[in-house]
Amino acid sequence: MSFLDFSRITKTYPGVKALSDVSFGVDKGAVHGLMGENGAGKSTLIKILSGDQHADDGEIRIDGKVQAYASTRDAFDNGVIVIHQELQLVPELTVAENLSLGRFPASAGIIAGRRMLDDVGAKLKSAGIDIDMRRKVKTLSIGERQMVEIAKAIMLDARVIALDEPTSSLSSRESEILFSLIDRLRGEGKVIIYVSHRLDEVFRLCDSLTVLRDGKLAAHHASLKGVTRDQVVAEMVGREISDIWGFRPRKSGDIRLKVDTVSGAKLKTPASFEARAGEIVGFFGLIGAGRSELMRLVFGADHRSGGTITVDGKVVGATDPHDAIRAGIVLCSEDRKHDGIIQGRSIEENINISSRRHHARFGVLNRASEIETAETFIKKLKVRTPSRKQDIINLSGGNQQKVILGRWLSEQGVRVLIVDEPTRGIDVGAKSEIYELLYQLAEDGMAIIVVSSELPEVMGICDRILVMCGGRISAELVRDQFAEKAILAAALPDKKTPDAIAS
Amino acid sequence: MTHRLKKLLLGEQGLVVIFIVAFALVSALVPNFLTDRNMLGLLQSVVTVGIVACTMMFCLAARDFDLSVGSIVAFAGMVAVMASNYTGSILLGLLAAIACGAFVGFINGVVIAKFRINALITTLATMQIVRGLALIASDGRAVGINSPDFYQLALSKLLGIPTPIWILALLFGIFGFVLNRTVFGKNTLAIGGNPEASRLAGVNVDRTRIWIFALQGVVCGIAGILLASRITSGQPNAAVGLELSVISACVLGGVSLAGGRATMSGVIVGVLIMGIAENAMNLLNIPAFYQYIVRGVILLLAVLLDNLRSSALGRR
Amino acid sequence: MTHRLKKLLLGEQGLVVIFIVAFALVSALVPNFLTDRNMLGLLQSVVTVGIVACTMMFCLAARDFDLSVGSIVAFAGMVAVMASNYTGSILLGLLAAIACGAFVGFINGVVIAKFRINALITTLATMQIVRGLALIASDGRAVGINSPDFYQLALSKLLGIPTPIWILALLFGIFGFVLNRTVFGKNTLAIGGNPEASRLAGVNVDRTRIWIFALQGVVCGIAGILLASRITSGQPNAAVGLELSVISACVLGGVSLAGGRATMSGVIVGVLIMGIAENAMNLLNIPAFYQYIVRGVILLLAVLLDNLRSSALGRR
Amino acid sequence: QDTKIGFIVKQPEEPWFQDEWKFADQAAKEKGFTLVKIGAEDGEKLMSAIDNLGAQGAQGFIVCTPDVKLGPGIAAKAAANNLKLMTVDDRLVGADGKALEDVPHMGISATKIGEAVGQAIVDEMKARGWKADEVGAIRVSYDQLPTAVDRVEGAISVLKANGFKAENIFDAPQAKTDTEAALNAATVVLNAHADIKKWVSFGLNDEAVLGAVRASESVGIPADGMIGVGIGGADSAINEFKKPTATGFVGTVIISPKRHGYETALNMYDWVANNKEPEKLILTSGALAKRDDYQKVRQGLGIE
Ligand SMILES: Nc1ncnc2c1ncn2[C@@H]1O[C@H](COP(=O)(O)OP(=O)(O)OP(=O)(O)O)[C@@H](O)[C@H]1O
Ligand SMILES: Nc1ncnc2c1ncn2[C@@H]1O[C@H](COP(=O)(O)OP(=O)(O)OP(=O)(O)O)[C@@H](O)[C@H]1O
Ligand SMILES: [Mg+2]
Ligand SMILES: [Mg+2]
Repeated sequence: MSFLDFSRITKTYPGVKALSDVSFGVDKGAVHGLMGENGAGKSTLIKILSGDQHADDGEIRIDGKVQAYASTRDAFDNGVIVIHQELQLVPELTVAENLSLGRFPASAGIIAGRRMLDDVGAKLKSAGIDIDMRRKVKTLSIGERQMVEIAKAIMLDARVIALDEPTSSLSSRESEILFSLIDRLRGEGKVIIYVSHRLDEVFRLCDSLTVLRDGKLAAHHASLKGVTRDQVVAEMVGREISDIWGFRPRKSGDIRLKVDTVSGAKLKTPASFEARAGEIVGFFGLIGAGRSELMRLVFGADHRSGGTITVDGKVVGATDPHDAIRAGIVLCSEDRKHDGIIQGRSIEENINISSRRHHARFGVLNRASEIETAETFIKKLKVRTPSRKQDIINLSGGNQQKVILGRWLSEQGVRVLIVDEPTRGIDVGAKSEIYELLYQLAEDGMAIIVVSSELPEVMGICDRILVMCGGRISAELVRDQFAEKAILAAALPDKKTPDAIAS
Repeated sequence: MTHRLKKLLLGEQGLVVIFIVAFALVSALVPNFLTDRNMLGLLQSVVTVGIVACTMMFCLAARDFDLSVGSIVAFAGMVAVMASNYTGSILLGLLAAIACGAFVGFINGVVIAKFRINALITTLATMQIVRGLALIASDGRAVGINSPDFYQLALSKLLGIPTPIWILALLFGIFGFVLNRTVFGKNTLAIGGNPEASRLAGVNVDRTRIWIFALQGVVCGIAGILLASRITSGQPNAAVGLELSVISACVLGGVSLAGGRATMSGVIVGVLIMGIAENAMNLLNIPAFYQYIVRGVILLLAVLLDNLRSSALGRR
Repeated sequence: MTHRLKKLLLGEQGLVVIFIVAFALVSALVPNFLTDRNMLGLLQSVVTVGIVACTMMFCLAARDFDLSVGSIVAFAGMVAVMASNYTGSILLGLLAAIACGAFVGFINGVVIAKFRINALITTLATMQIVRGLALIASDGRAVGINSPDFYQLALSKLLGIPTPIWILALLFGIFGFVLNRTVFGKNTLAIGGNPEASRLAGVNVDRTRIWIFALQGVVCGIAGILLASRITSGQPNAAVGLELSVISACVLGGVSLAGGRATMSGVIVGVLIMGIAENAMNLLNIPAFYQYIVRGVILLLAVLLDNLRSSALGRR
Repeated sequence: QDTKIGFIVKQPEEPWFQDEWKFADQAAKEKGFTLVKIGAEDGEKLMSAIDNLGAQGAQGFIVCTPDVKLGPGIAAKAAANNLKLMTVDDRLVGADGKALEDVPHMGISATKIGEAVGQAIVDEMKARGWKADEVGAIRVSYDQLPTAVDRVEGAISVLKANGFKAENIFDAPQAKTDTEAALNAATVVLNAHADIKKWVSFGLNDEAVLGAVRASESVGIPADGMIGVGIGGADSAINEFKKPTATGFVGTVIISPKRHGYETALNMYDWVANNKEPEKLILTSGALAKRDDYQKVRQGLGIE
């Protein structure tokens, strides 16, 4: 018997069998990978481990003892810490308060503020996380928030730590911090469950691996020796994927989008770039490089304090996203929880929200075409759901991301498609299909901008890469100049050797 | 059999089913309840609340709040009467009332959407200002209607059913359609679900919110006209506290104050539950002070039942 | 110089600075405003709203809502008087009143937190039920106080300042401390800011919410006692509509209805702005109907100013 | 020093109090003193209002209190602020429930008005030849307000004395004091007793009775099947008399805001300025006004 044992775990949601009869074990001092397609049941398993959800059947044992948690609190008290896929932070509280929430150092109910800061400061320092702990979380970027979330793992002395896609919005530099943290925890004899869609990471970090498919155990590798990536992909997706990027050269046409010395409150240095019809332009940079800020300015999501934007030679006076959309610019934002999904509404509505104006007559919906659009994209993007009427909040993280992508892919008259971290949390199988869709759109003459923190991704699918650093565009490379070192060098603010960071 | 029943109860329309059962119970237990006359009286008594609830549903669904409805209803009623008296034309009076309602609603909307002032405070302010205007315009007194034709708005009947009830039914129909089958309705729900995401999805959030408040104003204007016709005068003190009744009817009908969730059938049920409670209490001759308690308990029971239903749904 | 001024205005305490400027203006322009007597009168007039606002702040900060405060204040006042009269001991009367307040608040909390019933509906229901109880207990009439000592609660002075004002100041201090420096306060803000995250972080959300409502009940009990002492009787109709004044004072003071944001200084300013507006209007002898309009405009101006301030802050 | 007198009323929006204020203003103009008008809907506002008057340097005030039990509190507050005190409409009582005899008062007893209403209804029934046991009575009630209870109970006592049976008197509790609420409540009563064809109604004020009359119209009871008698005689009642055809709203007991407003203000002025203490108790009376004589009645009361 292993230190941590899942046995016969089964969980059903209305219309969905999320997990059925899943059993496996993990040893002390091991990092155990958990992989599977979107909606395979990974997060559900983690939530059951954390006491947030309750299994319909089966049990979890730690050190031979059956664990039965009434709440997440019980789980902590039993030494189980979970970093959830969706960020769980309180925006109005500071970093230190967020990290102490639920266990403030206090006497007689009065918080010992000094002690809290000392504790948190020490922990952050030892983990190598460099964030001002007095800042309110609402002022942090997504990436920084993710680091705060990760810091929760070390705040308590845990026996079992589960991380659900912790790197999905981290760039390689921050990921490295996480990896060394995990190595340290492994050395301390903790059990670590690591959920990710990034094969590289899993092979670099994990000692053993479990693959879930459709809620069932598809494979269990007690050791990764001799296991190949293709094998794991096949176990996950049920088929071989030869080349995930599937890049094919295209001819690019005239200049579609021209961004000229655009600046805003959060992007002081004016930025200029252009994108041609049929071209896929990548934006790479580290967290806080300002890529998302720049794209939000182009889309009119934030107030632009200077500069002009032209689409096909016509100046776009976009001050609001709906103007930009009418001018043919769309942006699929990086923060899917805050800026993407519309909670409480169905998948169908989430897909159609923008494109429905093309089908409606005098403001009255065209139901038939809405249903068709929804069904088409659910199928195309392989959204795992019992029905298009399902509330989007009930979908797995990756499936939510697919629905949001579907929203923008279904929009008509798009000339410039900007996708910010488009494949965040999306499984390998679906990734290659999304890339294929992007190629098709580009071939149809769209200009596509891909913002990504995953270097292989930008290198794999883009015709040209712009690197940002410290709020300015620091380098531009065309496809035959692509080289990891050069790109990373341009992305790094200080002139450290890029080898130390390359993955 | 039990399976189908369960499905029905736990489905979308479960609230309606519960309501029908409760209605049957009241009919059986309360003497004189299920008579034609009482039914018409009951429906007439919910006309004001029902009409205003149509648009309050939109307002709440978009995560907004409107406290000014009672004042607008009173003000519009005053305007209808005074303008009719002044111009000698009832039609002009009605138009003036609706225009005034729309104007106040529009101002609410602009202040809330454009200046980003909290909806509670804004509408609390317009609630006071508009009530003040109504009082000033009439010097605090009821204004009589010159032309008896004005009464006919409320008294006239079609197929034996008074006009106000038809209007209420019509508005229920229209706004039910608008909510579910139009871009406006869907945008409203989306804004309530996640305002920022809706904005980034190209919804013109400000314009939609302004429209919602303006529509609310129009609908309050209609309610004010019918009320004035019904009480045959414009009264500056009418409809005090209406906002709370309307909001509770909506929430009772499953509209979420956190936005993004609303159904017309739910709101209709909410409005009717409140009306039936009042009606049955009076039929049963429950003393005034005890009515407070009964009213409170019914409110609680109604939501509790619905909660039990939907948590059973979750656990199914 | 201008830089420091800007920093002050745009800082955390900007609302307070605006308030001080407004206060100076009113003092200069309104005759008899800045006299000792009037200041004391002004402070006494905000005692009820101010006391209840202390806990309403917590309630709103935790994304909840409490409409039952007015009824609880009236009920607690009745209980204080009736129990004092019955037992002959003022102390027992006071304890009974606070216990009743706490009990009602506790019930509110349990229903809302455990049965997951919407706070608006729950407190609307208890608002009615408790008001009904107060009316039934007294047969709708005010109950006089037997022992004149009871009046002393409100009439007695310390250093020339009436006791109720001291109590108000004390509660402001206590709850300001509780909000910022205790686990309870931080948990409240966390629950309002992100309930899901708080739950997952192991905060006992249900228990915290129940505590908030129970505390609200206790505080309403205190307010009810002081009110009864001030008006020298227990009145079942007292404090009608208090909830709206309290909630507006809080919102005016920057408490977010969406939860997660509250400061004690803001709430104090909100309470005082409302009190000063009423006071100055009466001093200026503004006619009753125009008072409505002025009240509305002041509300709007106050939030508008604060919004301008914070949007300037955003663009800084 | 200028003379400054306060006039505090419990429901500033009500036409009745507006009129009192209007006539008090008239006195202020004639005598050249300042009148400060403040509305105070509940005990707390009232106490603040008195403080406020003290702060402004007023010498005395007249009050129509939201609750008569506030008596000792008001008296104490007035003394603390060194203000002379008079009451109007409602007389203050002490903790023991007895009237505070020391405070000068002008008013009319709620029960007396109610009895006048009852008498008017009985007279009209006689004129129409109705028999007591074929008639239903709608008691539009608002029991939260003690004055309202006293008024309707006054009317009921007269009805009963004239052969009305208790079981023919039906309660229509209004949730609020506006016409719509009365209308909804009365509709229920009418529909529950569809067999009764002749109705009388009475309530707290004109608005309440108007609601009952409107209800009778909406269920198809003709004007000669309804006798409604209101209290107050403000515009909502007068509008009814101005209608081209007679309605079931037969009459209203007008109480004179002129005496209550003008005279009290004058008396207070004399007290403050000339140290002439007013009479301790002045009771006024109501006058029944009907469709054909309301103008005359109003003139008689000095309000036209
Ligand atoms: N609350 C819920 N209600 C209904 N269905 C749910 C709910 N939560 C999860 N599901 C469903 O359960 C299945 C498993 O979801 P889960 O979140 O565990 O997937 P996952 O493996 O983490 O996927 P991803 O890689 O996209 O994060 C999905 O089909 C999802 O739609
Ligand atoms: N609301 C905010 N208030 C203050 N600073 C912010 C805010 N949001 C972001 N920033 C800061 O602005 C900088 C740019 O962030 P941005 O999100 O644009 O970076 P990015 O290049 O998109 O990187 P990533 O998305 O990977 O974090 C960061 O340093 C971030 O801390
Ligand atoms: Mg997941
Ligand atoms: Mg980014």
